Amino acid sequence: MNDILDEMYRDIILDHYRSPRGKKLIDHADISSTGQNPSCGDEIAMQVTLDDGTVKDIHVGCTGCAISVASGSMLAEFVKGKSFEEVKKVAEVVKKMLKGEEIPDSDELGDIDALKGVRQFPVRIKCALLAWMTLIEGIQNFEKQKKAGPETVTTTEEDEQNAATDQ
Amino acid sequence: MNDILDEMYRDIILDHYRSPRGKKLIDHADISSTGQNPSCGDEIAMQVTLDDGTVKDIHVGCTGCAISVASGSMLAEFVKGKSFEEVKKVAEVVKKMLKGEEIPDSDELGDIDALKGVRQFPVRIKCALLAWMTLIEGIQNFEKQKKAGPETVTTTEEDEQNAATDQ
Amino acid sequence: MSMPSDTDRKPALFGSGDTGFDVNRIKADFPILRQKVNGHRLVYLDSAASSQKPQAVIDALDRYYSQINANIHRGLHTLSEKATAAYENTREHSARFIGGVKPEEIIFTNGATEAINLVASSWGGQNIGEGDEIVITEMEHHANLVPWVILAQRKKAVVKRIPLTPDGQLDLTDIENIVTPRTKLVAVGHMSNVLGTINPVQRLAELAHKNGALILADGAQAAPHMPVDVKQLGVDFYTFSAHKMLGPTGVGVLWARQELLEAMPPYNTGGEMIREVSFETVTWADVPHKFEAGTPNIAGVVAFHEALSYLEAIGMDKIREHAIALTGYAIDSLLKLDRLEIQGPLDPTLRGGAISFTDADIHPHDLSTFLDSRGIAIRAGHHCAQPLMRALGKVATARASLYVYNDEADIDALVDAIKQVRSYFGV
Amino acid sequence: MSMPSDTDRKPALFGSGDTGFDVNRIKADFPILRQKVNGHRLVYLDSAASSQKPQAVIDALDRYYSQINANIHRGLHTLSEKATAAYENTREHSARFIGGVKPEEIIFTNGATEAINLVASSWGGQNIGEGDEIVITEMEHHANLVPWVILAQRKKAVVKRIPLTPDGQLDLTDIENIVTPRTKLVAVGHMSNVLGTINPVQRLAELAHKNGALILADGAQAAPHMPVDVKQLGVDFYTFSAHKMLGPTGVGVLWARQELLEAMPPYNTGGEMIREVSFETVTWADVPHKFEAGTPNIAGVVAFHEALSYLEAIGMDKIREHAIALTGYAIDSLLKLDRLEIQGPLDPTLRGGAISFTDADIHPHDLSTFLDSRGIAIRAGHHCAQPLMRALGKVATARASLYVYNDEADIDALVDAIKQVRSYFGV
Ligand SMILES: Cc1ncc(COP(=O)(O)O)c(C=O)c1O
Ligand SMILES: Cc1ncc(COP(=O)(O)O)c(C=O)c1O
Ligand code: FES
Ligand code: FES
Repeated sequence: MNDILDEMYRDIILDHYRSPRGKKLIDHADISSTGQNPSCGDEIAMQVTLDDGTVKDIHVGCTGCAISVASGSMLAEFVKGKSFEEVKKVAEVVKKMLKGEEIPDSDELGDIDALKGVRQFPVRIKCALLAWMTLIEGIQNFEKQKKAGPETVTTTEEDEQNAATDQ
Repeated sequence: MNDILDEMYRDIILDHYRSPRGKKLIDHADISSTGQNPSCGDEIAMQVTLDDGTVKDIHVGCTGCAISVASGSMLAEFVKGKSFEEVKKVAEVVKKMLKGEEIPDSDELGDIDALKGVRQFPVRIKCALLAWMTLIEGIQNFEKQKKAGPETVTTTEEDEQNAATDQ
Repeated sequence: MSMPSDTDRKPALFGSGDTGFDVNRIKADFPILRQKVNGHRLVYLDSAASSQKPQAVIDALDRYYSQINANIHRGLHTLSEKATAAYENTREHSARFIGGVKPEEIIFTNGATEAINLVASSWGGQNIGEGDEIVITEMEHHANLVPWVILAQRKKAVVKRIPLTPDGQLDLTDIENIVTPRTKLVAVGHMSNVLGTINPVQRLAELAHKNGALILADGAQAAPHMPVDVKQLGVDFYTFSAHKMLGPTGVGVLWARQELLEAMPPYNTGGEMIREVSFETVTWADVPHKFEAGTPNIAGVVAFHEALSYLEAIGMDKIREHAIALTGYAIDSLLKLDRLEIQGPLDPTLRGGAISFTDADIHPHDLSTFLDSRGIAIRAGHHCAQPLMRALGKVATARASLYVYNDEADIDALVDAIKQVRSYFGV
Repeated sequence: MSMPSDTDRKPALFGSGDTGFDVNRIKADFPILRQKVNGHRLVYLDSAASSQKPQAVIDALDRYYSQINANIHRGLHTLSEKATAAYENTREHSARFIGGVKPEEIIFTNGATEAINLVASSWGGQNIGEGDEIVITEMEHHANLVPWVILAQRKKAVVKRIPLTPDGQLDLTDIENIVTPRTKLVAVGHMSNVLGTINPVQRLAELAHKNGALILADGAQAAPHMPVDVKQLGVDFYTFSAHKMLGPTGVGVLWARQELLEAMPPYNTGGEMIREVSFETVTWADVPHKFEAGTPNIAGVVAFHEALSYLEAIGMDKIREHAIALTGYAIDSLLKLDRLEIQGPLDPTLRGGAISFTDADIHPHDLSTFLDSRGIAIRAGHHCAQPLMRALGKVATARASLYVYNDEADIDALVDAIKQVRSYFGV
């Protein structure tokens, strides 16, 4: 009877929601990024420390719904030790997955694959994307800045996220 | 089958339409007044000569539909020899008749009574009123002017007519 | 040229001589309520967003398109005259519905939002200048907020706000310093779509007028749920939407005093609203036509008449009584739940049936998704009232909103489901 | 969350494997055509004012209100999601219908009139300045005339017009002196509602762009009657109304290029079109939502999808062929009558099926009243084109306008009745 509901709120999702990874604050941040889901106003903030071009540690603080919290938690778990390229690639995969597009091979996604059920709930897709888009924006700003010169940039608007789901 | 149609285009109406009274131009005008039916753009122009407070002669030039032409013709026939008060009274009666209100006694109306059928055709009520409202406006302007001083006023808008039928 | 029949169908609640408020009979008039959603009986608690429609309204649309449809006003053929008569009939009906105003004072728009925009652009454009003050409240819907903020920006005017008491009513302590001779307009929601609060419009109208200002009341939530008499309220502008009161989507009403309407420039321009046009100049038609450019939502307006008839057949007084009783029951039931907080006044006589609440543990969006899986439709979010949310210190609330077809069983279903939600999420 | 079914009802003309244009089968899909008017079969020749609706569209409204109805976009419950999906589905369909543009470029308004007003106020407010020139034509409908005249007054800009040839086409002899580098916008009807003329929009678009101007085409009459590809036309704005193309009243479409829409300020403001609001500042949502403040005509938009499907099932090419054939037949038949004059081009390949004519002896309003008594619905008047009437030297014309459900029998009925009219009036 509640197949669709259980499809979205899978056990893996609820587990991440109840005990979100990446909760621990970190004292130094190479990247800081905040994002807001414009459709509900919920917010996420993250700090990332880097180690030779890969993510060393991450803190994710999310005040949103179960999906956004779970997605942020999965992100925290996943990205540690990954390069920017790997992070960007998986963010693209998450986006595609949520749009209902064919995705290449979901084995390496691990828990993240459980976000699939969200695509049945169009208004919640932004929830699942929030963390990913915020991190990508943080990375992109970091990269721009590295070219331009040092100074931390924080962002608040998720235009790409809008573009991805606002149709 | 065409009862309603024949109710509006009665023989009396069609007779006035085919041979409108008051067609003859007059060379001197105490009152000149023009009116336009805003719902169709048709126009009427009239000149009136007076004789001791009563209408002596009238010219009515109407470029409208059968109803407006017939109504103008009936007006031309009716008003000769009438005082301003009599003219205003019958104009009020015509207005009431076309709104479908009870009217006191229609005997003295003569041909004008035939305009009754128009009330079944709401959009044509303004046609039947056009001549009457234009004359009344002419008389009112004449009266105002007599109080104020001499100079001919012509009018082009039929606000009272609008107010009467624009609901 | 007869009008579309409209008296041959009475709401079922009067079916067998009973004059009481029998919700089951009313429910039977709303076909959508017969359906199952996610395997459950649909419990529709989102009427503040948009109400459901009785069969009489649905049939009126069908009848209009199957028997009458034509463009209005300038037609000289039977269908066009019938359509015009039916359209104008709703104008007269709307005028009666809000207390017996002149039909010419009723302007049809495509919604309450457009009605307020019309006033802001047309009246505001002409009457608001630099330094003038527009007073709104902290609980306004964006529809009665954004147009004024934008107008103020454009005119270098100032938007002032009446703050709230802790229980979500207007805090009028300092009102004499808010509404002052600098005030040009007070724009206030008659009933809040978030808090349910019924605002003291009459008192604010007196205060506005004492200061030489005008007052607009946004009746989008009040007109569906309580008797409204705009003259008694003493307002200058009143606006509402058909779709929230059993009528079709795409129909709104602006009422304003005739002198105001006559002095205001048109909003949209085009066909059916002019007297004369050249390439250089335009003269306008009389009100109400001056404000209804182009082909309006004829079918929607025509069918709205049936919605008004349906509401009147129940009786707006009875509708208000039902709202008070059911809102009281809902608030009592919800407050029995642990860790649940209701925004807005708790006394049902001070408010309508839009009940916002937050659960300490469950995000409103998760709650509403869960409830939906049980067939229960509520809304979650900022309810187009971001400044109010900020004042409440919430990002979002859940909102259950009631109407004539809701009963205690619907509330019980809501409360039961909320009881289950914590165990579902395991928090 | 499935969409409302829309493929299970094909227009009857395809009922039995026949792919020809069978008007009798089409007629059968339009319930209103079954009725008698004044004792006669209804001959509806007023589609340029508003078209009739096929059963599929009427059913779609019923289905929407009986099974789906809820407010859109912010809902988290099943009905709201279904309503949103159905609403957005029509956006996509509209985008396909005019040549495959981006769905985000489709803005729903309450009619073509509002669509043009939106452009005049939003784009025009931002881009038209003192001395700038707006070029329109002598044949424009007031909807594509008054907003520009008013904008020009407000901005001290100039409205210039393209004159007409004696047979009612645009006279482009002097066009290089009319569209010049001072031109900021060309606003032209794609097809005239009085003359039927199809204007050379593509050529004007090239000319406008060559001069650095933009071009808006008013497609209110063209979109219902011929294939339209806005990219091929090369226009910047395109507007039309659902009610003239088998759809419900209260729905209009503005298409514009995304860059333009993104740069334009909103028109109406309120709910559902903001990103963030405080009492001082507002940031807008992305297009198309920025332009759709408040609750739109959801049911109307949803049902419009069925109208588009119906037109496509016939085929817009076939509809155009039918129009050419039937317009040719009508013009030939009317010209056989004495003392009758047709306005506009006589070659049916140059025009649509709105046929204006005048009888030397009978006033158009008397004519239309008489025809109505025979069940024949035509329109008489200035057709919201007063400047054109002045150019034609007429106060009013009679207009018979054709659509997919009209056939030669309808034309024959018209011509027969006109033959009787003189003897009825005894002139
Ligand atoms: C208080 C209030 N005002 C205005 C509106 C706007 O109404 P609409 O969206 O029908 O234009 C709403 C609708 O939610 C409302 O609740
Ligand atoms: C050419 C033209 N443009 C614009 C319009 C305005 O359309 P609407 O009244 O649906 O807004 C019409 C309708 O008559 C028209 O014929
Ligand atoms: S509802 Fe806000 S992030 Fe999910
Ligand atoms: S139609 Fe113009 S006066 Fe009758």
